[in-house]
This record gives sequence, C-alpha cells and structure tokens, in this order.
Amino acid sequence: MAKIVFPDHLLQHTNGEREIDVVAKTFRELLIDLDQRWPGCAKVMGKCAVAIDGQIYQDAFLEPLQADSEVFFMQRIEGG
Amino acid sequence: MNKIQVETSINGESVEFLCEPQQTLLDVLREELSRTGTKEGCATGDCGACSVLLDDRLVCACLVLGAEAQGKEVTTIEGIATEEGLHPLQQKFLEHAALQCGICTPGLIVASKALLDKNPDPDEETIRYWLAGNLCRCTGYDKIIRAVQDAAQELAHPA
Amino acid sequence: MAGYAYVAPSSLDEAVALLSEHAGQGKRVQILAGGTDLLVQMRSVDNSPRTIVDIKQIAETNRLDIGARETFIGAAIASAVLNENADLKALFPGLLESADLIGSAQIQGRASMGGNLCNASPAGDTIPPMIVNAGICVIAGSAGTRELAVQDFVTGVGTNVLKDGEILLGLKFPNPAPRTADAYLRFIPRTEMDIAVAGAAVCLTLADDGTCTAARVAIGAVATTVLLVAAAADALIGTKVDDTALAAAATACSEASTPITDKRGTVKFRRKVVGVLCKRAAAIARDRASS
Amino acid sequence: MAEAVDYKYIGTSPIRPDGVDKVTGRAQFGADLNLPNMLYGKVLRSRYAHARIKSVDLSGALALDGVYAAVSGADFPEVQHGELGGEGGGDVADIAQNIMARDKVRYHGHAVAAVAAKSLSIAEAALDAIKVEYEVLTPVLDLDEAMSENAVLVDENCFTKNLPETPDKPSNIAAVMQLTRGNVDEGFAQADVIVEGEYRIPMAHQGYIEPHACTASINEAGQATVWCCTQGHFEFRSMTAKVLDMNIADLKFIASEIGGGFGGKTVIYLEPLAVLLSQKSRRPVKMMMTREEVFRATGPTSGTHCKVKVGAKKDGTITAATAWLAYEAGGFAGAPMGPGAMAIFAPYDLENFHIEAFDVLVNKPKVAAYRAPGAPQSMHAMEIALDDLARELKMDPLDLRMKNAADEGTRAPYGPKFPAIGFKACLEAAMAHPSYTKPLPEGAGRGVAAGFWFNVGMQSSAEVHINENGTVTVVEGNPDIGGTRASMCLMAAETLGIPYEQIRTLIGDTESTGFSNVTGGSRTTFATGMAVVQACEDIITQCKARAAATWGMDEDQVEWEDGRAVPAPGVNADVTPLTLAEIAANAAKTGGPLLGRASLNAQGAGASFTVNITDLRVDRETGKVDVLAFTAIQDAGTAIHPAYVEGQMQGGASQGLGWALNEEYIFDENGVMENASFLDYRMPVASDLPMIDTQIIEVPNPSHPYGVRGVGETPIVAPLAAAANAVRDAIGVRINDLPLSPPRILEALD
Repeated sequence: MAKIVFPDHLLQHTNGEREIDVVAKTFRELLIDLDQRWPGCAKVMGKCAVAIDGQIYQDAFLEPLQADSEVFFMQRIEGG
Repeated sequence: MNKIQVETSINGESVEFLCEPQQTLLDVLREELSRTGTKEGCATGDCGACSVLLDDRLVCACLVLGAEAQGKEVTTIEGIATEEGLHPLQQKFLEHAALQCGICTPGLIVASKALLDKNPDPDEETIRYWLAGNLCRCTGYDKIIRAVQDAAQELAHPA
Repeated sequence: MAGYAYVAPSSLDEAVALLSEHAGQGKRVQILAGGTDLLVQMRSVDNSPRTIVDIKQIAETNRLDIGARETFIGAAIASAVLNENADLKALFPGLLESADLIGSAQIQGRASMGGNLCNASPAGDTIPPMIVNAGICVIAGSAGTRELAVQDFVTGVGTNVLKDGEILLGLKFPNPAPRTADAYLRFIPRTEMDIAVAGAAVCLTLADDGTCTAARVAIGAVATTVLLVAAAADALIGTKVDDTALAAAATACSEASTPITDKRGTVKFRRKVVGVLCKRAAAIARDRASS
Repeated sequence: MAEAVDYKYIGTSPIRPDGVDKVTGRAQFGADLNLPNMLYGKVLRSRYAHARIKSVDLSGALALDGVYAAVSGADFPEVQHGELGGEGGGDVADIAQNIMARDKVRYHGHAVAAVAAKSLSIAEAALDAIKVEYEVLTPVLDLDEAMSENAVLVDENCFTKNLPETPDKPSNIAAVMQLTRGNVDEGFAQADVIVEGEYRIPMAHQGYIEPHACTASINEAGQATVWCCTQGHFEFRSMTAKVLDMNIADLKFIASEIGGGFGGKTVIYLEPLAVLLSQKSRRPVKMMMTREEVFRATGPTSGTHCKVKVGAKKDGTITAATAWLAYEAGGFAGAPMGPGAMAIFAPYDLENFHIEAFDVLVNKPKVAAYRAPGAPQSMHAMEIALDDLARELKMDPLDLRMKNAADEGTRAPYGPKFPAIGFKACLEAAMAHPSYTKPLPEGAGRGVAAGFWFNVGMQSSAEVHINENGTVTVVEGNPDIGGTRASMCLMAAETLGIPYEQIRTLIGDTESTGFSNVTGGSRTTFATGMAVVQACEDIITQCKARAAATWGMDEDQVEWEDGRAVPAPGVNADVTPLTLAEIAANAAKTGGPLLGRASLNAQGAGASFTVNITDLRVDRETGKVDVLAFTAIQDAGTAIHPAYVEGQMQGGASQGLGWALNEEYIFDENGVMENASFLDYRMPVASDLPMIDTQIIEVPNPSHPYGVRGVGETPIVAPLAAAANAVRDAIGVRINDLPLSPPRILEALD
C-alpha cells in the first residue's frame, strides 16, 4: 500500500488525518480514492504539487504508484 | 504645441527633426526617429542605459534636450560598429558573455568607448568608477570589467 | 495650454534681455546651465510649462581663466571639462574633486558648478569647497554685474538670491596663498551615484613650521544651507592640525550641524559622520598644504 | 542516467546567436516597437495607499485635443475569484484588480485610470484632467500591526486560508502554512546550546533595468496583437484573456527581447490596458512605465519578519529547530511564504522541526516573484542562527553545516527524500577554497552561508527544423533572458552531433510555436532544454529512417553517430555514411522536410545548493561596508554554457549583496514610497563590487538527459546571510536586520 502524507494546510480536507495508506496504481486512482473518503477534496488536492518517491510533480495525474510508494502533497513552487 | 526644428548629425549622418521644447534627446531618438538602440532605464540620469556621445562628450540622452542637439554631433550605439565590423568592445562583450539580458549593453559600450578613447589603458578601479553610472542588474559587472580590459588590450595591440 | 519654449541666446546681452522681457510679462523662465537637475525636476517634480533659457552658448559662461591672482570659472562649464584642466586641479584640488564626485561620468559631461550652486540643494557637493575657497559669485543683470560671496548666495532649500532677470555668470576664486590647500569629502552609502548624506570641505594655510595660520571649514547636507563653521576653523588655527585639533574640529562640526532624518540618513548619523568627514578632510588638506 | 561525461559542445562557452544584435543596438526590447498611427498610453495612479474610490470622471481627459481613449475600472469585465493566473500571479481576480482598481485602492501607485493620446505630453496632461473622488482610509503598513487582532483591514473579504476551519472573522492574514516533524520540545530538551533571534527585512525590488512596456493593436474583429517584454508570453496571453474576458484565440502575444525580469515580469500590468485602449481608440497603443511607476506599482518581493530558534548538541548535531515566518503580500494575497517555509531548513537533515508561515496583506504594492521567491528572507534568518550557533559551540561554521548537511536519501523538510544532490560537494569545495583558507585581510570580517532552491520543470514545447543545407532552426517559446538561445543551441549540437554554429534558436510567438510556461524558476535550460533534446532525438529517428530507406535497409540497421547516419555495428553494407546535410538535401525524395518536435511537462528538476564566502571591511566611524571578496560555489548539475552559469552566479551574488547592504523600500507614514528612483533605491554600481569568484560544482541531475539543474534562482539566497555574518565577524556585534546600511551599523557600534 502506498503511504500518503498530507501537510497541515490540507488537514481541513482530511478530517485532520496526516497520513493514510492507500492502494492505487496511479495518482489518478489515488485522487479518486481520496475523493470517496473525503468528498470534494480531490478538487483541492489535484491542484497541489506532489512528491512521489522523492520526485516532485507540479501537475501529477497519470504517474504510476508502486505498492511501497511515498506520496507527499506540497505547496506549488514558483520561481523568479 | 510649438515645435522646434533641429538640424543635427547622428552617427555622421545629417538629420533634421521637429521636437517639443521640453522633449529630451532620448525621447527624440527613440520616439521621433525610431533610433531605439539607445535605451531608457530611468530617464533621470541614474542608470546610463541612454548613454550617447554629444560632440564626443559622454552624456545621458535623458538629461539633454532634443533642441540642444542643434549643430552638434550625436553618436549612439548604432554608430559604434563600422564597415569593417564590430568595434573591439562589442566583440569582447560577446566573447566574455558580458551581457545577459542586453538592455544595459548599448549604454555600457558607448560609455566604455568614451573611456578608452581618452584613457587607453585603464586599471580595474578606473573602469569600475567610470562605469558606475551604468547600472547592470544581471551580471554583477565582473564579465563587463574583463571585457573592457580585454578590449583595451586589443586596441593597444591589434591582433 | 501655455506651452514650453526653448531659447539658446548666443550673447550675454541677448540672454539678459530675454530674461528681463519674461520677468516683465510675469512669464516663468528657467536657466539651463547643465541640465542634470533641471531635466529631472521637470520630469519628476514639476512639469509645468516655462521658457528654458540655455546659457551654454554664451562665451562668458564658458570662460575659464586662471589669472595671476584669481581664477574665474564660467557657470556653464561641465564638470568633466574642468577636471581635464591640470592647472585648475593643482590649484583647487578639493573643489575639483567635489565636482568630480557629482554623479557619473555621464552626469559630469553636463553638470556645471554654476548649476550646482543655483540649484541650491543643501547637499550640493561643490558648494562647501566654493565657500572654503572664498568663492565670489559674478551675477549679470540688466543693470550690469554684481558680486556676492558664495556663502551669501543660497537663501534656503532650493532658493537663491538671483532676482528675476539675473544670471550667474561664473565664480571667482582668489588663487591660494603658498602652503594653502583644500579638501572635500562627502559620505554616501555606495561608492558612486548617491546624493551626499553629509559633506565637509576644509581649506587651510600652514606656516613653515606646520602651524595652521588660517582655515575655513564648511559642511553640507546637515542644515537647510551649507554652513561655514567658524568654530571648527578656530579649532584648527594655531595648532599643528594634530589629532587633538582634528577631534576638536570634528566636534565643532557635529555641534554646528542641524540635520534632519530622511530617506538618506538620520539626525544622529549625519551629526556623527559630518565630524568624521571634517577630521579626515582637514588631514588631507594639511598633508596637501605641507607638500 | 546522466554521468559527469566529456561532451563535445556542452561545457563550452561560445558567443550567443543573438549577441551581435544586442551589442549594436538592433535588438528590439519592450519599448522599441513604433507603429504607424500609434498612440501613447499612460496610467493614472492612486495618491493614497488605502482609499475607497467614490467616482472616476474621465470626461476632462476625453475633452482634450489629441486624447483618443480613456478607461477606468468600470470599463473592465467582472472577474471571478478562484482561478490561478499563471506562475507567480496568484488569483486571477486579484490580478485584474491589481492592474486596474475597481472599488478600492490598496497601495500608493495603484492604477485607477488610463488614457491614450497622440503624444506622451498630451497623455500626461490628460491624466491631470481626470477627476477621482476618494474616501481616504488609514493604511496598514507594519507587518506586525497588520497581523494584530484589531488591525484595519486591507480587504474586508479576506478570510485566512489553510486553517482547519475557515475563520468567521476577516483578517489581514490571507493564508498560513505549517510544516512539522518529530517533537521540537524533546529536541530542544536534548540540546546543549540553543540560539534564537528575530530578523526583519524590508521589501526589495527586482530592479531590472528595462521598465515594463508593450504595444497593442486590435482590429475590428476583436483580434489583438500584443508586443511586450515578458518572461512568458503564453501566460501573459492567458492572464490577459481572463482579465478582459477574451478568447485566447483572439490574442497573439509576441515576446520582445526582455531587459531583465528576475521574476518581476511573470505577471501582467500594462497589457490588458493597452488592448482595451486600442479597442476604444481603434489605433495601436504603446505603453511604457517610468522607473518611478516600476517601483511604486510593480511587484517587489516581500518584506519579512522571521523568528528562528535552533538547538544543538556539543558536537554540533542539531536536535531541533523552529521558524516563524511572516511575509508581506502587499495589497493582494500571494506572498512566497510557502517556498520560504519549505526552503529554510532544506540544506539540513533535521529530526525535529516546526515551521509556521503567514501571507499578510499590507497597503503596499502586490509582491511578485523575485529570484528564489521567499527563500532569501527565511534562509537569511537560519544561516545567521547557524553562525551564532557555531560561535557558541566554537566550531567552524562550515563544519557545523557539514555535520548536519542533507545528502542523497535525506528526507527534505517538505516531505520527499532527496535524490543525488550537491550540498556536501559544495561544502567540501568551500572548505578547501583559497577564499576560505587564506588569511583574513587586516580589519576585515569573513562570513559564510548556504543557500538552496528547489527548481521547477513545468511545460515546454520545442520544434527542430532542418534547413535544406542541413543547418538547424530550433523554435521554442521561452523569452531569452540570459543566454538561453545559446544553451538550446549547445544541447541541440550535442544531441545531433553537428557544430554549434550551424544551429539558430528563435523564440516563437504564441501563434507560431507550442505552449511554454514562463522563463522562470530556473526551468528554461532544464525543461525547455529537455524538449529541445527530445525534438532533436525525433529528428535523429527520422534521419535514421531516411538513411535506411536510401540504403534499402531496415531502420534498426542504422545508427546515428557524430552527426551522421551509419550502418549499425555488425551490419555488413558498403555504404557511405550520410551527414545531416546530405539527408536534408535529399529530403524531397525521402518524405519531405525534416521537422522534429517535442512537448512535455518536465519532471525531476534537481535541487540546487550553494555556499558563499565573503570578506568585508567596515569603516567603524561611518558604518560603511566595503566588499573585498566574494566567492560563490554552486551545484549546477551540468553547466551547459559555463560562462552564462557563472553569469547567473555573479548576478545573483550582486543582487543579494545589494539587498544585504543598501536596498530597501522606504515608506512614509502615509504609505508613500520615498525612494522610488535608482538614485535612492541603491542597487550596486560597478565600483561597489569586487570581481565575483565562482566555482561550479557538477553533480548531474539524474532526471535530465545532460544532467542539468536550474542555476538562476539559488545564487541570490546565500549572500544576505553571508554578508551579515561577515559584518558580525568584522565588528563583533550581531545585526539581525537588513539592510546593513551605514546608519544601522553605526547604531550597532554605539
């Protein structure tokens, strides 16, 4: 099961849960799963940047998840 | 508006233009004559992007009235290269990567030329103080100083 | 819309006539001697229409004359031109350094001492050295010329004694006596391009044994006008301009100053630093006078 | 996987293809386009920092001879909140109101109306003829005051975001964020030494030399062309379309050459105004900001108030750290507190930390991205605290950092584990560097500090056209702000195996090439470079197919080597290798012109670390700082064009030193910026700086074909603390606030 970690600013969408385990083959499936747990949350989380196994994605969607993947939701990063 | 007729020379070419009495030489060059190589960074004499030579004297075109160009010779960045090609300063700015965005480059080259014309062998400190009126925000000046030093060498000992 | 106008008279008579005519009609007129202050003010402060009278085509305002006893510097000569004159620099090194400090090489291609004085900024760099060198303003008007000490020329921030119809023709300085030298230092946060936060000029004369026999000290940017500080001069006269005397002169300058806090510096900072500058400038003037 | 390898073209520093035009005055920047019948647009700006607009009367302006159009907030469509307006722009409704105020002005200089006239002087006179009635409100200018319970509200509809529950009361705190790991109380309990401090930094501006400028022209069918200086013309198009409620297809944006941006030209200001004025006047309209307008009304970066506390054991191991970071957003939400919070502890491997950050509204200009947005301010605090910690521990400051340095596998404070990174390599290089080991000049101080930036990827497109003689045109969509045409040409040369001189890169407009995000976040050489490499690989695939067809072989029997198609090893064929030029010359017979393309959303931008060393001397009687030496050591992954990598490092160092020593926004009690000119906003001039020494470290980024990390952002991060630490070393007194201006230093010495 992939480990999913939420930062403080998303806890309002997760009933305060910081970390959960989810079975999902892609990030897209993960969002569907999360939206079933906490309806409406995917709209917000879909706009977040996300780190999957150390790799940061600004716009994740189709990225595959492994059984032991770590997924961190993050603030989007900009730059000058 | 009572416009003034001015006859002048720009990069060796006779030019006549009409300008408003309060219009600066910079505005005239850029907006009336479309000689846009001379850049505006501040229009208050603080950045040097509009450096030109007026009768061989280095000035900011934003602090000269267009009307004052009457009977004078104006040299702008467009007049630095010759039929033989780039001026050594232009070539050395390229070789040393002494420009990033390039907006300050015309002013820096005109100002550097004014320096080398009167002092062919300036040391680093002299170059830095002479160019203190030309702001560059991209390079930290390092490569600009090296390019001017190298161009001075080139002018003194042409290859 | 009453428009702007630009005229560049080629003679003094023509210029004076123009100014009188405008004065008579109550029309606004402004003299262009350099342009580095005027054009910026027209852009940033007050863009209301006026007639600009360019005095740079007039022979008298461009005259530089180093005589046997005195030196005349035309009001419209660019600082860069003045600094190319080795004789002038040798006579008044502090005064010429002050002209060299104003802005960039580009600014110096335009800025003139006359313009700097008439602009009447408390921070005008050439004014303190003009004062310590006992400079005299030569002023032309329809009634002829008159003369006035530089320290009496500026009346407040941005104001001077010139009446409608008058032009500052130039500045006269007595050539320095033997073993006399001047120096000027100013403080700015960067190395170049700033307006003085404080400035100090010193001119002094040394006897053969190194005793200071005469001195003038003027400080800038620390009051509404440049101040001639007699107490600082007194602290130097009769001494060998040693550290004790320098410290006393510094204190006198700090005490004489009445600065303000603004974007360029605080009262406390300016008070302290003007003393430091006086001390350092006096030491330079001393070394110059003794060599 | 990229290794440190010897490349043929990458790693050389040839002359940029656009160079000659830029040294001869030919290159056209934002304000350089003049069209027939063109008008000049000017903006009327608020005289108050905080006021309600009661009415705007344009009739006086419109009555003037030579005035062709005038607009105010009422002429713009309503824009709904909620959508993001491109990189760094924030909420699109905020952008809309920022470029033209509607009911309220939120800072001095906020646009309230605009005119178009046949000359600049008439346009200026027209501004004087516009009548605006205001109800003046008290401005909120102080960060701490803005955060206080009963502060005056900049926006009555601002409810703090990211809290567990949306608050029932509005405030000036637009958003908060927190990052936590472990238990800081336990961590501090284990510490032998604890240091803490509060650090304040005022707003600072990007200071690009070219003011914002654009020329817009719209036809009767509503099709508009906008020429402007921008870091991203595609995002400018999208933001302009949203602000004007236009169809993107009706907007063509052409990026001029750009005279510096540093993040400040990632958002729109003038473009929608020029389009609207052009529509009303039915003529082209050119708009150019004055320098004063640039200072008053375009994005500076946030002023900040930070608090940091760090605890460590005697051996230097950090046991806990906390940070409280408040960022000024200006009049609209969007301070870079998120990246600031995520960056502050990123160089270090920490078990226990807690970070809180705040995005705070004040009546000052809306901030925009500025080089590594948010990181210089927060890391200034941390890197000073570490310097103090090293003193307490009597430890070398680089040893202390090495003891705690993040490495491959370290979990970053923002969650993921780092892949290969170069922080330890930078520290090792710094420890061995002559700038660090040489004796300190008499009376000087030496300071060190570390810096970090994430770097980003995002979307890019590229096309590679093979001309009929085998020369190459690369088309991409990222304005070249510092030599990226040259780096694209180098990567294309390396991939195709042909000389650099045979390749040109051009920046397509929004109608002639595919979408690309902004030139920013240090992404162009990384992400657009990746697209160029892939487009070149597309060409190689096609060339192999053409050669195979020419030779009557299968495609897999052909390989690409050194710019030529050759039979694969083991393929026994009596054929002469075909060069790109030969394949191009024969293209008509093998399938037509060769065109390669690639578009991508680049992933795997590699974090870039830096260590700076500087020597300063302080005049103890005047407080003036003289920079004697500065050395920047940075991991670039692979330096494609080393001279331009050095240039980024030197330019960032110069901006960082300016910020550290003299640059600041100074506001009066009414919220009017007092130093809105290059005379009094004191950026470094040539005589203020020494030569800036650089050492490029190359720890290749495994996610890029040539190992590129971004390099542009990181260089500005460390100079702030490096300078502060050097001043501390020189005068023996710690100054936590910036700038380290002479009055502040003299005050500290008293």
